[in-house]
Amino acid sequence: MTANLLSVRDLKVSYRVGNGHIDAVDGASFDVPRGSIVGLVGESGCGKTTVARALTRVIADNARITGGQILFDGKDIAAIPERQMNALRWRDIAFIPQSAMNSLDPVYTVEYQLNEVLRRRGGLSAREARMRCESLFEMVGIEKGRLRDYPHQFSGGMRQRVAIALALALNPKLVIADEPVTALDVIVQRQILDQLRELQTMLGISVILVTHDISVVAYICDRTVVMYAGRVAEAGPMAGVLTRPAHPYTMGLRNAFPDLAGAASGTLTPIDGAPPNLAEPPPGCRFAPRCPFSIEVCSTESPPLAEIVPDHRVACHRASEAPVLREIAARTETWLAHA
Amino acid sequence: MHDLALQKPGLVGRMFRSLKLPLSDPFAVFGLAVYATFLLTAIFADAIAPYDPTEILYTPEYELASDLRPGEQGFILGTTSLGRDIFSQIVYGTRSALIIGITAAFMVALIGSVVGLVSGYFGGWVDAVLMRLADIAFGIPFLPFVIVLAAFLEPSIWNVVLAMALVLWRDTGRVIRSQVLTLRSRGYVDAARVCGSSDLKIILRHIAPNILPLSFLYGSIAIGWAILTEASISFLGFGDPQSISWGYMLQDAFASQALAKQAYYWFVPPGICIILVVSAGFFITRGYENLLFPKLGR
Amino acid sequence: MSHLKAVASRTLQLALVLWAVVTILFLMFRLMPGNPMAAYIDPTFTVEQQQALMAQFGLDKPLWEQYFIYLGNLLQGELGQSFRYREPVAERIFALLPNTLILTFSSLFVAYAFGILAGAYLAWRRGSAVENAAIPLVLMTRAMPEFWLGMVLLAVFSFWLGWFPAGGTRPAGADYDSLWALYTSRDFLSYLALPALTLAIYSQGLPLLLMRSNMLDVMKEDFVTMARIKGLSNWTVVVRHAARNALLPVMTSFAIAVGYQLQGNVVVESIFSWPGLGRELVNAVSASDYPLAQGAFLMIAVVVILMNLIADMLYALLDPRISHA
Amino acid sequence: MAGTRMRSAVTYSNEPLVSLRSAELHYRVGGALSALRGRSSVVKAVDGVSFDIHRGESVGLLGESGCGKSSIGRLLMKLEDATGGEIVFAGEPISGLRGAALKCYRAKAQLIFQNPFDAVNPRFTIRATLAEPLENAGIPAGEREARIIAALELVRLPQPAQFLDRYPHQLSGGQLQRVVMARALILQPDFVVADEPVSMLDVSVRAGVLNVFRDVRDRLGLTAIYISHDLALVRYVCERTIVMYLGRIMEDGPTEDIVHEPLHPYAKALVAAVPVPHPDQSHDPLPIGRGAPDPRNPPSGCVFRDRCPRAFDRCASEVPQLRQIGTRKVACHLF
Repeated sequence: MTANLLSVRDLKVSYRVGNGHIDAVDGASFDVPRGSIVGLVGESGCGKTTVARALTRVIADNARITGGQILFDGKDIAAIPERQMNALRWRDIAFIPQSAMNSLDPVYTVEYQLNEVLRRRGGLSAREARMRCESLFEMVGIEKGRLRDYPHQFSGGMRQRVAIALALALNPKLVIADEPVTALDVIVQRQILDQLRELQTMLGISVILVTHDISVVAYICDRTVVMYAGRVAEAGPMAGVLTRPAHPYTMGLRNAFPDLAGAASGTLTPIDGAPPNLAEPPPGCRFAPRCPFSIEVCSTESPPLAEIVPDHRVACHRASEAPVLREIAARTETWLAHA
Repeated sequence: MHDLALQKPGLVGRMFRSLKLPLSDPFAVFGLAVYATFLLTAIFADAIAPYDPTEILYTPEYELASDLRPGEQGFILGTTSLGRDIFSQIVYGTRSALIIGITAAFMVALIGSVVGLVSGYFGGWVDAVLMRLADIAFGIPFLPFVIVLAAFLEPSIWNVVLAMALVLWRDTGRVIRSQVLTLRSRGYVDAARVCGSSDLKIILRHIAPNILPLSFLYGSIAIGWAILTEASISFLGFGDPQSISWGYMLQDAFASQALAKQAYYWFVPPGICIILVVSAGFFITRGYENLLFPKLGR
Repeated sequence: MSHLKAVASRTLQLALVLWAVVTILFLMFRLMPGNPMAAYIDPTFTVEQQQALMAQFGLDKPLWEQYFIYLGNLLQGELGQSFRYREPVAERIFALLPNTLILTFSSLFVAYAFGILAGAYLAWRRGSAVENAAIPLVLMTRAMPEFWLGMVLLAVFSFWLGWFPAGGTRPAGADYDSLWALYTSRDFLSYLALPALTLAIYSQGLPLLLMRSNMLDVMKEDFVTMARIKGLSNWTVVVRHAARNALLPVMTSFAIAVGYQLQGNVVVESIFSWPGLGRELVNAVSASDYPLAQGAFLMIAVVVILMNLIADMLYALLDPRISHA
Repeated sequence: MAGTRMRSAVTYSNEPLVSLRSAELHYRVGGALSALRGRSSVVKAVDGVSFDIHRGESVGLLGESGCGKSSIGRLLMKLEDATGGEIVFAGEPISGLRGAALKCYRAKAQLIFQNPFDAVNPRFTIRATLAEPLENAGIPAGEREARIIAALELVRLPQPAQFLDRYPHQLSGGQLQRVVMARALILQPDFVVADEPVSMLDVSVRAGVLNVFRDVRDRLGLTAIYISHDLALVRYVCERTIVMYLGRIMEDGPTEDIVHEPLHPYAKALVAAVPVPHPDQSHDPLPIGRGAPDPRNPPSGCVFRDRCPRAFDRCASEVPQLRQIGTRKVACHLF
């Protein structure tokens, strides 16, 4: 048994668009240790959701996994036949979608949809399934009387709890949660995150939490993987990455985020420009065009994802200078001068 | 407005562009080609048709040229029981078909679009009244309505157009209304109101251009409906006996025992023509749907 | 409870629509040019006789009075006397209604069964050669005049092959103990076959295209993707989730189709001499038998409006998002 | 343009620029046909809201979805008419504005939209989008180009001329949101409502748009309402915050006071729930019950009482009024 439940190595996913193709994920590597919550964070279009879906191998019709390995429990599930993969789905790898409203079939009761998984995929008898339904609802804090309700009869937060119950139905080893709280208001968001953390600890499962929100990562994750333009920029223990970021992009994000705990008079600093068009990505480091620290090599050579301190990896040519850059990056002028 | 117009082609060109003809869809192109062919046939009917469609013809032997098979005596598609040239009738039939189809479609698209625009944009009691009117129009059985109308009024091809204008705006109106409702909730419509644009300006600049393709789509469906309806009415004997239409030809054939005589050359060609014109409209429509609602996929 | 209220309010709305249609009908028949009695007044009648006849049908009273008499009569189910048959219109129409309904429903059942299956199949095979060939063909069937299709079928299967009779509902001189005996006889089925086939071929396009495009839409929904992520079998995903959801609007379109079909029947019944409402309407109009024409029209309108209501209710009933609001 | 309008923020007069007096916006949900789709009832999107905003003041409207904050924005923009109460702008009720007076109001009060991709017509170039308000205000065609460029410079869109003939889809979200701001500012308004202007933007560009907003507001001395669900953003732009819940005001006071010591139980929960981008933070359960506000079926008395950890009998029977407590106003029976 390896320490990591999941190891993604150099994963590539590309979409066919018109006559060309877009490499939405272009060589992503990260690990998910057993019993941990890993936050996959990045802005829209960075490839985080594509990675999440690629792990289930249920991807868009025009998408294809073009390279790399997905080692789940030591087995490369990117390479196994579809039948074997299907056997793993939901029993070992479950999924919590962003919008539970659209992800639950509107014409069936919640109980039917739980039963469907429990009986067809879990092989439970009708009686076992009923008991399991009730205990699942108890776990996520919904009265069991509501099992007979249809998805639209639940509020957004409740529906997300249903989605969690559904994901935990077959005791999976890994749960992938794709922006599970993005559509929710802050209060419900917090309550759902608390629930997720509690269940994760109780069941000892691993969770990959896809999000665009660093605060969500800060609140709940053990580790984080920061993605930018289809690649991993930085990965490591959450506290390390957030307090001592080593990639200029992560440093920039910190400055751009309003912080209620900070002083009132602080100034936010944007990262100038926009992420590159993935149909024609820039050569070298993809962040180089927006990076105040870019040097010549940045625009010619892709930086490798290298370990700078134990367990903390960064893809930056100037990673060794990180402590110095961090100080410079904390100043607003750094980013303005670049603009 | 002026500086906007300066950089763009003229009004006609712009309208044509905003119709977004689906030229990338092979079926739609086929449909447009069918339309073009029939349009040309209708315009040059006098030159194409060898005979007057109502003329009773005789063979060189001075016998009535009745029930001749295709090719016999040089009649391309044969003759009717009364000795009329079927091919010429087909050619002239395109005229009434297209006149009815295009005017009816224009009326339906125009009335439906105006109703949909007004109803959807202004809402409130205007909407309530117009939509109850649409409900009533939906409660009127269309074909029986045309029959009664045709029976009371002088027989004329315009009866069908009138009936369609009175009743069939309902479908177009409802669809366009719901489209307008979606458009009205778009931020840029609110933005136009906040920056002081009048209702009329908002309708003309921000909403109408977006529903034009939809009007055109429903117009092309209405062309088919009009032609089918005219054919049915003529077939039932409520048509205009003065004008040769495909429906009239079918009625003539049916009444003259063409079925028993196995005179397929007589009643099959008009049917094929109707199918071609009507399905041409459908094909164009389908091209549009792929264009307007690409999520439907192919 | 709110459901009952909603249904009641929709029913009320459609009752108003019915009233409007009834009024339009009245005005059409009274305000149109020509004396409605003209065809039935023998030129040899004296003026007194003519006036007596007018009075008998209530045509001598002012228009508004005629309107209220007409409304009052309608409420009592009284549709007047047929000019031609000299018998109550209501009786005649109710005798013909079953023929029309049998033709309509039998053809629609065939059309929907075929259309739903074929539509689902085509959605599943999207992009294939089969689909590319089938869709234009289906569109062509929608572009066919029904009566022309009837003519072709008659010419081939009746006049040429002689497999089916050319028209009517029963062989000449045949007599049956009851309507039930007639409707269940083999003869009746052979008479029904061609008109029903004609209508079915024409009608299958709607459910087919609707089912197909709904399926294609639903297949893109998140819950279908989720069903795949759950590792459910292809059959479960396609049938239990995609098809089940796609079927909803198709089912409600059935009710609407009944209404449309009833209008279309007018021509097909005439071709096959099928003694139904539509043919009666055509004959009555041709013979200027206004009470009968008016009655047949009204009956068709009632069914159309009723079917619109049923479509609404069916939708509310079948979709839990509405039935369990 | 900016120079002529430059005004110090000290023109605070006693008379408020904007006042809501028991403003109400009640919807009847569902007509006869849509009644089939659900029950028909009255939703009180805004239910008796009163506040004053003085010239030069920036106020944050804070609350969760369905609390009525956006509805207040729509009421102020006259996109919706109040079903009760009164909205006064510069001493004049806006409900009666018609024709020329309305046009005049439109030039003074402007809205910045949430979703920039929805707020501009995709068929229009940036030039045409920005020309529309100028046309409506009767600015001669010859002057428009210069005004457009000036407005784009004001929102710090670099090299504005290059954008004029582009279509919206050719711009990034951040650029487009600046165009939306430019449109709102081009007629030199006195009052601006910004409805979640950065919620659709990625974090890395958010800060840029927020900074432009803050900067322009200060330079032009604008009076502003900033609508948001995010207290951290409100705090960045507004000195005063109004917390709303189910159509009513719960608390109204200086932003810093609310951030550091919220009084109303709902405000307490909301402040505690704001996500913080730091590893070391409190993981205590929120002081609020589970469940979600149901605008169709609000509880009697205090609308928050069903989720309030400190609710008592009186909360069910009596609607708490907004009362002055120190620096702020609170609607709660505990005070």
